[in-house]
Amino acid sequence: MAGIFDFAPAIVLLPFLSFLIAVGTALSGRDLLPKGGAIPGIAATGGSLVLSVAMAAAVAGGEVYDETIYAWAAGAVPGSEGLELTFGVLIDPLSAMMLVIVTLIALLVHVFSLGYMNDDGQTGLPRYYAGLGLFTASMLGFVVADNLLMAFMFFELVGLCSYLLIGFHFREPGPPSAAKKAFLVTRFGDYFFLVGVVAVFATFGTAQFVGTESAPGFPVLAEQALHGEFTANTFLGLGPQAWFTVVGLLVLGGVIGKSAQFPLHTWLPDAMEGPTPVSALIHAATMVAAGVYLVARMYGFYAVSPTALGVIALVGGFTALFAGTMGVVKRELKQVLAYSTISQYGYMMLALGAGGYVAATFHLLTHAFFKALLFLGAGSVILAMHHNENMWDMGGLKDKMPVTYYSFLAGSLALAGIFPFAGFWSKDEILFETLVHGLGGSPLLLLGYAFGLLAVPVTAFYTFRMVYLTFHGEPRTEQAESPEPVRWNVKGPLAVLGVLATVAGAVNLAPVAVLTGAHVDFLHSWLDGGFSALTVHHYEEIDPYASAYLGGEVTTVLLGAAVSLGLALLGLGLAYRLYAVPEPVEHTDKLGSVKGLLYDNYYQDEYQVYLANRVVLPLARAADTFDQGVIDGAVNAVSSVSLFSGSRIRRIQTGVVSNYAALVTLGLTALLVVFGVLGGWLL
Amino acid sequence: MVPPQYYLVLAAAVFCIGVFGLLTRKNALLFLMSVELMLNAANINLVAFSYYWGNVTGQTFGLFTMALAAAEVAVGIGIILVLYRNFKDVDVTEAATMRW
Amino acid sequence: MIIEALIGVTFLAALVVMLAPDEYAGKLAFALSLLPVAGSLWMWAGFDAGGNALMAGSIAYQTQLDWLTVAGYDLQWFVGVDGISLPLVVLSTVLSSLAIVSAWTPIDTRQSQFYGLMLFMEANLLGVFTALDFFLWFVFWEAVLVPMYFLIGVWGGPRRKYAAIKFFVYTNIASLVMFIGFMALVFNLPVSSFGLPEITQALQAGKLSGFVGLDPATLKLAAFTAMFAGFAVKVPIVPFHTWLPDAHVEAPTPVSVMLAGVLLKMGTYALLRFNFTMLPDVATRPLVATVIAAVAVVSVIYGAMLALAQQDLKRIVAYSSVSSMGYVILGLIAYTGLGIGGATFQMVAHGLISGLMFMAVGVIYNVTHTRMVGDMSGMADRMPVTVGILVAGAFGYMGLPLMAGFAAEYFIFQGAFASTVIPSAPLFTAASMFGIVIVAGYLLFAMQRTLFGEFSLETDYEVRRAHFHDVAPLAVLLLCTIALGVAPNIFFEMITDAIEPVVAVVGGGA
Amino acid sequence: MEPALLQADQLPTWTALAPVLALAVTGLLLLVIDSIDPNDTRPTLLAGVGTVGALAALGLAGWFLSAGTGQPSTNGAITLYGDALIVDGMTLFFQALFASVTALVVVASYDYLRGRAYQAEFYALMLFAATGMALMAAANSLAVAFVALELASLPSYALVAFLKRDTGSVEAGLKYFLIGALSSAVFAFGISLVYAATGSLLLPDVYEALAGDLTGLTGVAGVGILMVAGGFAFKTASVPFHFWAPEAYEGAPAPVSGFLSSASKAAGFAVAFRVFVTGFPLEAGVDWVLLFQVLAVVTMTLGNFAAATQEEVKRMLAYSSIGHAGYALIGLAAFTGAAGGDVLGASMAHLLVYGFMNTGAFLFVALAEHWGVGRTFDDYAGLASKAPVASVAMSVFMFSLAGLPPFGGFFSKYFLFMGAVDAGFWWLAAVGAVNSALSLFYYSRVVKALWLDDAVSEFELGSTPTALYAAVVFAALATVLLLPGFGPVIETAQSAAAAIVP
Repeated sequence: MAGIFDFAPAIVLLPFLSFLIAVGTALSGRDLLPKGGAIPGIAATGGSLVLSVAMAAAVAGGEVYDETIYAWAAGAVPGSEGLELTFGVLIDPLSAMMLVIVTLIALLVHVFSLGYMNDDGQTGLPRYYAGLGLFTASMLGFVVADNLLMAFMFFELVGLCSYLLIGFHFREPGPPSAAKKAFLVTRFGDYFFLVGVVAVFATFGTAQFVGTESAPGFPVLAEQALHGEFTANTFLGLGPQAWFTVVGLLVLGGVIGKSAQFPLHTWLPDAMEGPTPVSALIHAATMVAAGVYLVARMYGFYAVSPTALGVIALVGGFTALFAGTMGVVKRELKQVLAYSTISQYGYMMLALGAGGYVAATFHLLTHAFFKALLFLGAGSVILAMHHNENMWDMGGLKDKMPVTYYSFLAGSLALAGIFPFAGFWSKDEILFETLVHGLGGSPLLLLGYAFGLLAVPVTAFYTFRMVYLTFHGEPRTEQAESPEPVRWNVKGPLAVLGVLATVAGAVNLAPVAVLTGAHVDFLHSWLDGGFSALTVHHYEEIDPYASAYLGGEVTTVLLGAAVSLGLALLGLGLAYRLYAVPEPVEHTDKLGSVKGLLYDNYYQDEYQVYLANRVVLPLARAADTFDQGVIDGAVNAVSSVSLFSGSRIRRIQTGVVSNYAALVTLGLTALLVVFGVLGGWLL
Repeated sequence: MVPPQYYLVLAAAVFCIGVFGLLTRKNALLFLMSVELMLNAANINLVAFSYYWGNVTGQTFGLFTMALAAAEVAVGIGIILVLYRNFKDVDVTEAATMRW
Repeated sequence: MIIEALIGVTFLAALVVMLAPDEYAGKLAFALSLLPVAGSLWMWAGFDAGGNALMAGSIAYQTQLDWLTVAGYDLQWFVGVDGISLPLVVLSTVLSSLAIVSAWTPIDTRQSQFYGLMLFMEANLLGVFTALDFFLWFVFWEAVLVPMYFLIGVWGGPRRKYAAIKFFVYTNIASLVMFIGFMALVFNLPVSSFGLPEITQALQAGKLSGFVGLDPATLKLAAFTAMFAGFAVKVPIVPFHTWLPDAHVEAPTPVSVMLAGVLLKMGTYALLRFNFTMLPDVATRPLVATVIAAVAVVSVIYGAMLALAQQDLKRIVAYSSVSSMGYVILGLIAYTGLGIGGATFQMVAHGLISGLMFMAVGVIYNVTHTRMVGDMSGMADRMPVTVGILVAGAFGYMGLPLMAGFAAEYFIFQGAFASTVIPSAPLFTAASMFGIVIVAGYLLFAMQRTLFGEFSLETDYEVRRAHFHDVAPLAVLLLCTIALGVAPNIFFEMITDAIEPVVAVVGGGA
Repeated sequence: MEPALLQADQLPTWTALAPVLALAVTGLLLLVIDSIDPNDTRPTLLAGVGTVGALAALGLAGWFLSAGTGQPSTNGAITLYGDALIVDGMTLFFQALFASVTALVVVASYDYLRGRAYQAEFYALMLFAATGMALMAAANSLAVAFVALELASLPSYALVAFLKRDTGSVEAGLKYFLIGALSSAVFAFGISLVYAATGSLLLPDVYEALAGDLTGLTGVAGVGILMVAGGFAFKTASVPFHFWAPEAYEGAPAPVSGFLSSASKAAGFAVAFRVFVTGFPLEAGVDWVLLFQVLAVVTMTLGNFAAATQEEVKRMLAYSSIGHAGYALIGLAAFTGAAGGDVLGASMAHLLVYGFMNTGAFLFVALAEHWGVGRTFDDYAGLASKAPVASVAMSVFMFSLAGLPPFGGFFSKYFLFMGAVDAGFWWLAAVGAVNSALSLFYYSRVVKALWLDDAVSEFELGSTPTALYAAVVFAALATVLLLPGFGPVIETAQSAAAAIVP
């Protein structure tokens, strides 16, 4: 298995190297590198992209790769079985695809940063590029991880990088706070994840995703355990099925945190405080994607647990709708995008929970392109607007920045799920899978389907509300009147992504395949390759779902597509009615009491802040009072009592010698009496 | 012959008188005398039981005790003298500058 | 003889520095402190012993000389290291050296005495970690208190005298309790010396006889309790922890570094050596194990909650040390290779990271003269490098992967989760793991308020950049932390090698 | 040739008393020197002679100890004068202790007495008291014990009241004397009762008689034993006969306080150990182990608690001295017959270390008095910056008294506690532990004052008293070196103690 795969670690190490270079530059305090360290980053991500593509090519050739490359703390306990705590690289269709996405987006973000950061005269650039480099490296490490522990470690590193980058503008009050919140909320999720990792090791003795024939990975072991072919250590008196569900849900905690699913989604809108290219990276390819990717990565484990799948589906579906409604009323460009991200990842979760492994992966792919595109486009607008993000201050930018406009429009159409843009295909497949599996005897999924379906018009509405407010109509401020021109390094990435957002749907034209019988569902076949335990058909075998159709399969396909497209157009049309006018006004008042609810994000932040400030902090203060008062008080009381009794005892020494004589006599008499009685010669 | 218990009782009585004097007198000299009484109580025992046991150990030791008592008085008088010089009194309760 | 040379040279260095003029004392002390560093590294390089020193494993660099005989027992000069003690020896020498450098800026009076006492303390610490005879060990153990008392009492903050005396008396009474417990064991064993290996092996051979009406099992329980209580103060375990924040807050930076970095480890080291190695049958009783695990969890969570309530940066780190030490206790009671191994690893890891945190806070204090969270903000603007390292250290403290703290905590969690000794081990483990969320909470809040935002400072000091010699030790510690996190096997392999017999006695798993 | 030199068949047996004689002769010699020309004080000569005499006694005792005189390695204990005196390991051990303390105090007094009258008398009294103590250690009969005790006490009274124009000194002397007289009367009466019950004053005979049938005299013997214990309690400053101690130590000249609290106390223990172990069997009327347990607990607790809240350093040391008497009493309180030699030896070793550290501490107080520094803790504030060497020494004494390493007091205290646990009296050790922690508190107050506190007012210390300094430093050195060199001490003490256990 030599060859191209031997270079796999380099994919991770190249961006890491660029991180080291940038850190060195930052430490030197001088301007050692041109472009503030961007060049090494671009070179590194470019290199990684090339390697990733080569990997993908090799995978396309039917090769896969799973090797342990570093024993972190392996075989440390002689005399017992020991746990292999290792780092390894797993290259299979899923990870190869993800590698390409991440490296591509990272490269584009690096290039875009030249325009967004360098040309804008920002300071602290080496720090910025160091963060980007480490962010990319961490995410790539996570993608290629071949076991859950390694995945967790890089997952956490991703969290660190998000902290560093969101808080990049540390001199302002907002970013550090947002960075803290992002890390803290995702850390809360990661807590469950870490318990899950520990539990997986304790249960199976391994955390490999794939493993070998003789020592398979834990998803396979879980499957075997349920068939009685393997004895897993279960805990707390639970049977294998229940225990696996518990473990699966624990790991899911990390996913919910990182992928910003309800109820741990609150950090993501705040994270918009970071520089816009960073938002693009976070939303499209790295941090948020990590959660969903993790579920896909260990899908075999979830597939054996209907309960876990159900939870995933409902959380996803609910989040999709829930986040979408909040996006409807936002005034800032990036805020709308933030809620759209949460919503879109909700779709992916819904798909995963509903047995739509391919659909979820597909949406992950298309979303990466169009969301990166939208953020970079938003970045371009923000740059042009001198960092004013309020859409109500924009308008009419269409003619002044056409490249941005058209690429942004392509992204928006994809996001809204309008045929034939990429988002249409992937979203449609998700809804289709959910529907047929729901009809096939899992009524709970129908609820998820309903959520997903309702979210479609909402998505289309807020997307085009954003487009119309930003680009159409008349300029509403002076800044919008004469926007700052942007250069090639902004337009280039936009163009690339614009194309991708338009055509990426072609990689998996599942409806077309159903309708025509042609094998145009390329992604499906792609994901059906590689390790046998990680293939689509294997997942379909073990997941608890069956399919049923309304009428026939073709009817269902057409009906589903028609309904979702119709709803999307409905939302688009409403947006057009309300906002595609020369002087649009806010229509939020029509929402009545719901308005406040939406503005305040359903009070999600409030209750979490309430928990932190009104419950946890007072509890901590109470603990402190208790500690100082009771525990330390007891310690000090011991000493005070001792000293007090000391000061009493010394009063015996009256200074009068007659008293001494009396006390001596008394003492002696007392001794005589006591010991006389004890000795039996007195009384 | 007088049974030895009687001597014990006598000695104890003398000893207790000495102790009583010690506890009730403030005058240093009377204090000293009380102590002498107590020592003599010991001497009574020693001499009596020397006779009872038929050896001279007790009597000899009695002599030692008397000699030491004398020496003690000598030192004691000396200290009482400087006491008088410093406190203008031989009241032992006067010398109570140090306490607690 | 290398250990004798190590301890002797350090004592000698202490004396020399004590007599040196104040101006040169710091530099001289640092130069001399490199000798034990070199020595300990040399020991490490040549180390090839396996097994546990107390349990018939081979002992590296051993010397055993009769010193005196008391009550028919031989008291020996008996030193040596195994996989448990060697990492701590290395930690002590390295951290001492760095702490001395970190003292150059803040210590501006009676320097020669200060550095002399630091070296004196180091020598005794080395003794604690190498002694294999009870009394020899106890001499060093208690002798550490004396320099510490002065270091806090003379060079400390406003309430230094109170803190010093509290530390002094509290830990001393704990030692006495422990002493009585241990002696009750020794006197009922057919041993002829205070050599810890001999005592351990006799205990495990079941040779303990009854004592003052107690049968051997009860006696063991009583001795275990006394020793545990004694060491618990040193560690410190809730509720015996209240001396620690006071001591930390008042102590000058380098002393805090030593206190958190090495002195606390004496307690956990002793717990491992005495309670958990000598009396595993007591520790593994379900009730005892439950109580200890519960105490560990309480230490973790309660300590973290207390840290959350603090405004003084040093106090935050101090309470978080209580929290971190709780993990060590959990790892120890797990009685698995990863649990106890992780606990030992955590001793080293926490030594490095807490040292780093205290030093970094100290560097900031040097220029701001305040440590209160509300008194400053935006320090990152003025001291970018220091703050950068502080942030890195803080993430290390939060258990960021690829730093030593994560490795240690992960080993502990993994070891404790599947422990057969702790009843309902997963619940205890999961509960203690919640500490990683709270630690992130208080560190992130504190950092946000002090390091970031617009620069402002309540005190009237001109903020200048830190000296190179202020920052260099931080960088060294950070690099060590990362190295141990990326490659924990640097120490972990030899630790687990020495742990294995302990675990084997109980029959625990990995 | 050396080991065999002092065997009983090669030297006349009376030479075994050489340490006692050396002290006695020196005392007389001092009087002779003084009588040659009473008006010329000649401090150097007097102190020199005293020191030489004490050192000679020390040397002889040490030599005998190492040569094995009176010890099992030769022919066992040497008894003299109708068995009234005995010379064995324990005798020599304590004599070495007394001689060392005497030497220290004599050297220190050279500066302390500068310019005062009656120097010759001072030194002579001190040496006579030392002679009495040395004799106490050699007592094998209750008569000798009583006489020797008085020989030690009478000069002590005079020494305490030596500063006859100082009310404190006089008051101290008076209290010491009065309680001493009372105690000696109790002691004498107790001896007479023991004699009444047993018909002998020789300890072995008493032992035998008490172990046999007492035919109705059990009560007499019991009261006698308790009263004898009272006599020793006075000498060792144990509760309830301790009342004299705080005032006597506080009021006496500091070197005398040191002398009394170390040597005199040790002498009380020397004779108490021998009398109780070899004279009174455990089952004779009084359970004296229990008695000493009660005394030990009460004494250490009272001493330490009262010391904790003192304002004056010297008085704190006085109370702490009571506390240490409580520790040393563990030697008897944890005595369990055959194996009791270990704890007894630990107690002896503790007294030896205590001799150095406690004397040293009082000599530091003497130094402070010499400089005219006040008496309270506050007055000592910041002294370290002016007299660092002496302050280091004082810190050594304090930590050693508190039982911290690396000082001699560490081993001696812990071996005592260990002995208590060994004997099964773990609670005794526990009480000791509580007290020990408390003692750390008040001892460290001195250290705190010296090093941590800033001087309240500026003042000059004046001259450096060389001899006093030398004595303090020497005591500190001995205290430090007694940790690594504790082996010979504890081994000698324990084998000596084991030898007297019947």
